[in-house]
Amino acid sequence: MSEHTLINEHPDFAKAQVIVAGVDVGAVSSKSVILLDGQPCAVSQVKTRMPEESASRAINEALAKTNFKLENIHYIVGTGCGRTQVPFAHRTITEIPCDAAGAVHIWGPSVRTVLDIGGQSCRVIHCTGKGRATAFLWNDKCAAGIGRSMEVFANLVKKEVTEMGNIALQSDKFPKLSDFCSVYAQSEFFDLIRSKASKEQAIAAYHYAMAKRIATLAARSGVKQDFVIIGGLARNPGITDWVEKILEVRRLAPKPEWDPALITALGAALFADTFYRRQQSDVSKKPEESQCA
Amino acid sequence: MAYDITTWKDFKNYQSACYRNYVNDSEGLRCMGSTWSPLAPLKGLGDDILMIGGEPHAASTAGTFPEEAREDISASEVAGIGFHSCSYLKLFVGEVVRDRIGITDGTIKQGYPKPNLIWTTHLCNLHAKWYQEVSRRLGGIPMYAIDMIGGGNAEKDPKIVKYVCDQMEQGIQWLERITGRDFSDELFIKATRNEIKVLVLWGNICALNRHSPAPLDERRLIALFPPAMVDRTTDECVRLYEALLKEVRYMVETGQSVAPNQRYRIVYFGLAHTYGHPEMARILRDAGAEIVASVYTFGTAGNFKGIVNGSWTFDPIDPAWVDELDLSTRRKAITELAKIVLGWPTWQGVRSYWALESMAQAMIKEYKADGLLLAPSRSCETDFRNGYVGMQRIFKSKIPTIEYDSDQVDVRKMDLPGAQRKTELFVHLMEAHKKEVYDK
Amino acid sequence: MNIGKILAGIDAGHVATKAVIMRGRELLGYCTVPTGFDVVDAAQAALNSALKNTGISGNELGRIVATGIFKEIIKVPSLNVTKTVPEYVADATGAFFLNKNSRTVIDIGGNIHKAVSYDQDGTLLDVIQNDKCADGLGIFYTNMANALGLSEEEMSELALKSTKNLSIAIQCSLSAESDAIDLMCQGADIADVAGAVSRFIVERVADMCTYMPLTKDIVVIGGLAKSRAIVNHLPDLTKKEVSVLKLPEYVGAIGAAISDGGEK
Amino acid sequence: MMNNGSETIIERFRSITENTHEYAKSLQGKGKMLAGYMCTHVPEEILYAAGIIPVRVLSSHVSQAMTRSYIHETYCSFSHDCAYQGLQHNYDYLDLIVTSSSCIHMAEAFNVWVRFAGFQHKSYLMSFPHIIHSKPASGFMKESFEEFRQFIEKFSKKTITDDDIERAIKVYNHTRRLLQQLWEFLRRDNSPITGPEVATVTLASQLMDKEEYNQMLEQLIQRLENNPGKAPSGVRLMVTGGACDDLRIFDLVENLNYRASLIFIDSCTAARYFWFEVPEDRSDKLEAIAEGYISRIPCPSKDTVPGTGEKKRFRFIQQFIQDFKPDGIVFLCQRFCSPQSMDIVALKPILDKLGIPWTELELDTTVPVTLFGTQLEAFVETITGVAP
Repeated sequence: MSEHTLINEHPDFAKAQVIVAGVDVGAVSSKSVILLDGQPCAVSQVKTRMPEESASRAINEALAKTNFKLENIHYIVGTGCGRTQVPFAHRTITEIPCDAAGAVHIWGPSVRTVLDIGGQSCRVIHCTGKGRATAFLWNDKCAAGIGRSMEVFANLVKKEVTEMGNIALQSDKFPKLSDFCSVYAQSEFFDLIRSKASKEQAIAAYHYAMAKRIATLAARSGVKQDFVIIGGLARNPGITDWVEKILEVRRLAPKPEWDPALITALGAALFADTFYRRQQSDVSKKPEESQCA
Repeated sequence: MAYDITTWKDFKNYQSACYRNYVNDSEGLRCMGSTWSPLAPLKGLGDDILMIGGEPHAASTAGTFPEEAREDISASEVAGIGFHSCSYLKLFVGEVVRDRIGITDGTIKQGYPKPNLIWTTHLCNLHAKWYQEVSRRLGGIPMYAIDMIGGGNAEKDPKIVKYVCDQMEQGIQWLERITGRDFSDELFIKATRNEIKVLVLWGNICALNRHSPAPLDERRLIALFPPAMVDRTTDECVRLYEALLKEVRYMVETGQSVAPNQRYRIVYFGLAHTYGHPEMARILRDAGAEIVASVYTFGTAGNFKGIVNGSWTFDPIDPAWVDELDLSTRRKAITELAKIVLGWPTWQGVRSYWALESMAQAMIKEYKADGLLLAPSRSCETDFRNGYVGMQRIFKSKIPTIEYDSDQVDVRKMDLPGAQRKTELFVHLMEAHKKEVYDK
Repeated sequence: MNIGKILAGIDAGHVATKAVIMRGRELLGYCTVPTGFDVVDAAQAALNSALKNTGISGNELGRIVATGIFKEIIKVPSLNVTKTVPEYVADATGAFFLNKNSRTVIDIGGNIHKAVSYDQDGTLLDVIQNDKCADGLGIFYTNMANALGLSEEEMSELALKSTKNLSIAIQCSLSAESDAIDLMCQGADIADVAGAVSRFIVERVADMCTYMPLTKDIVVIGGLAKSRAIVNHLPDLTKKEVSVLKLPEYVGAIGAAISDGGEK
Repeated sequence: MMNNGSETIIERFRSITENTHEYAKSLQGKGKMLAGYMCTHVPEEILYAAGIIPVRVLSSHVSQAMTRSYIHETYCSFSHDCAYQGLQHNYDYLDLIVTSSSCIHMAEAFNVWVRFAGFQHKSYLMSFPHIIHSKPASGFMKESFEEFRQFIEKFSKKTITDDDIERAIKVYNHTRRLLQQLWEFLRRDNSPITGPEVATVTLASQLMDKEEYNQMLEQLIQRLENNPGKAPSGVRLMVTGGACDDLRIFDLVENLNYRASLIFIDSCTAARYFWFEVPEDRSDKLEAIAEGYISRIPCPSKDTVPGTGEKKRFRFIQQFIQDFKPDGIVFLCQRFCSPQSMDIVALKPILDKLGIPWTELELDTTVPVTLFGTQLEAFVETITGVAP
């Protein structure tokens, strides 16, 4: 991943006014983003095991790329399904506002719809140009775990996820698998092998099915432009291309310097930044301001 | 040597003509609603009634345009219909959402022809809600749904018959109000007699499958019952089925069948899941196994004696009985119509497992079945899903029985790999069972 | 049967391809390889490595019998598979061969699970197979082990240490997975999550079994039979003693191998 | 903490909802006959008139696969769970099990009890119209109630006089009025009782002997009236959807990271159960009961006005929105409950017009605390509009 390209090589945290971090403990991977006065200075991404331990691993890995320590960070916001298990977080915000904030920060105020395809959940967020989430749609139970199911599938066909994604693009004529549920799709995939379909076809078929399921959710909540795709699966061209084709909507081009899986963590960091500054000004004004949104 | 039904083209044409008229006819009263409704009342409004049903239309669309069907279903999911809702409904609503309609003659028309009214029924949790949704999407089409309460021995329960009659009576007044037309009892009574006649005739045709070899197989039954579903109120429809009955009788006399190779006779409980069934049928046919009785094709457009002193029978009703029926007044006609419609086997099973079991027992016995094939339809709210799981439990020890997941028209919910595995196993079990029987 | 004859059985399953080499009743060699996409290669590889340990060369092989979901695909000249048998027949034959007292075999595989009952001669009586929602239990098990960062063995051992009965949704492996993740995010103990995962699988299998009378002795085979957690839970729900056959994942292949040559 | 015993009464109610079997058996100990019912369309008054205590069969929230080979996969978890309890013989103490032909899912749970759990000879299935807003329907209901009455008379070996029924009607109406009073508290911005507590008390009403219940509820309401009330409600959430007897979910709403309150629940385990009255002092008691049950908030599976196809339930919901002023609506829909999801489709545009945001939670046996918590918090965040 190109996650180092964005990092300012010599972060001078001593001079920094505001050091904040966002930690996104997802079902499959945990990510963290550290901001120095609003500038990204270190990011990390680790596999999620047990949430609490993964959160620590994530932040430590990011800190390892800096010359400062956890206690130097002024404010940390935890997000993701494991957010309540982040012991060092000052506050938690759910994925939804973080997705919106992060996406708008990176792609600019024209973003109206964010599609986040993670390991466990898949969600569509509508937002304002200021990065405020106005509405969202969470995947229904049958569409859960698409991200992870892609990994499982990759193991079954003994391929790398991204490599697989590229193979998926090599065929546009293929039998349709059940785009209703990944368990069904998986069983029907085995049936493709049995009917001696080509590897390219079978892989394309599976990707199409998953993309179709995701696209149905997105379309259900209505896709307003500009449209962006984030989350781990945004790295899989086999998925993103089909989602765009099915929705008949082009997404804004991905930013090479930003791994789409980190956007939620970035959003959390942006929240941390705001909360810390607000806290400072509140302290200077009246103390004991409640932290209620 | 497999026999070819000579009249089958006429059936196809009749069905297509009905849909074509609904889609293309410029004047005339467009009526939408479940064909599981008493249709004759609509005919009381005049001889320019154009009808489009729910299930048969959805089913035949799925049969004619598999890809369209997929798109329709996904369109209604995008439109917000629940992922687990009835797939007939989804396909039907999907066409409305996409504002296009495909019919059995292979044509697809842009611009969904708006109905003037919806005349339908309610029985499962969803049936009327399906049309509520269509009505809403088309800007509020007036709709009247008749509660077909159902339940085991409905047509012989005076309380239920009265209830349905009263609803029909009110419904007729509603029809007059909503269309501003006068209701002609003469037309209504004529249509009623036809409707009852067709249902009885189909029952007689099905009953001939008790013979060995069974003259018809499930595939032909599915191909031959649409006219009775689409519009069974016309003289032409009666003629069709009288001719068919004659032909099938001849087949029996000469010992012919559309599928002569019948080593195993199968009783089938499940909908005509348009996608999966042909695949299964192929496996079965290769093994010389044929579905000779099916509650869906028999019971959706056919009437039988039903519950006679406590247990079910698929004995046919003598067609002559229909001609002697006293339909001299509106109420009398309504009553006979209510009884016949309530008497449909497919409805008796809804909400009354014992009737469903009794039916299965009767079919297995009367049609000398070697195996029981259960295919619960994943998204169906009626007995086509719920009864069967328990039935496998009950019949497994008595007769080779398998159950596989299917769906009315939603390819994605059909368990094709599993169904194939299980069908192969089914044949294996039936063979083993036969051996056992011979040993004893 | 001909004692000298060297038989081979290949069980080309959804997830793993198993091969065995036998002389008469004696198991000479066996090997498993992941099936992946190239089913034939997998079968070939499994067979070769199975042979390797035996010192027997391919052309000494009598006949090769295939079973498993891909049995038809591996009927290629290069492999000269001479016969195929249905999975449930192979299971019954193998289980009965390895344990003459057994009357029911429960096979928990990678993608599907089934139960087969047979009489004192090993003649097939009844078979029940899982429904679509219960597909992929084996795959799910492996998947969850990875998710928890454990080997399947470790997860099984942890599951046995579980003290709390946490419940996860039972509909399918998908909903089970989301619930397991949810438990982790609530800070549940990893052992209890592992316990919930294996209990889920046992629930599904045991439920399927209620369709037919489980006649004793009951043996468990298939990849998941290697999980002690699962095998230990099974009697709680089936209310019947079960035992695991040695090398449970090979029973199908063994059944195939010996189902050749006259007797069923 | 200032409570004048209201907390203790609520605790008592809660413990009854948590120990339904113990409570029911204690009633039996007092020589009462018990009839379980699986659908709220069963006219409890008729049972009560015969001196039989109707207790609602509720789920046990046990995640199990056992019922998958009795009821189809794609049936709601509530019906699976109720069927499971039959198969586990948790309810063997019931003298009778009754249901009305309504929701097919629950009917199937009933069938499992009758076919496989040994209730063949102590069960009654009452046919109940599936379209309730029509004249013929009320006539049919009356006849069907009459048959039920005769069955109960045979069953309980005592004749049920009109006076018996009138008495039962009055007791039940009293319960309904009290419950409405209780729910009225939730209209306030600083209600002395929380939504989850109200849900608990309401659920208890479906399990208890109404006379005992009424006394307890009267006490509670008295005490609440003198209560100063709790903190401001914050974000006010209204729940609409299917049967949900899992109080953990309602507690979840009030244990978010943010101040949010549950201020209304339209479901057959909550408002839909009691939000109506049976006309009193009518000459024809059964007709009165029919009229009462027709005037309820309809169950989505029965809600079609003949002639227009209108959904009456939507009128109620809009009324409740006016009265209780929610900031957001949570669709709490049983997974696989098609009628509910069909209603949601039609309800969303109405809410959008009213400018009320909504979100959906998919109910299953287990409560995914994190997932629901996340969705609810995210919902509150979108309502309050947090942004960096």
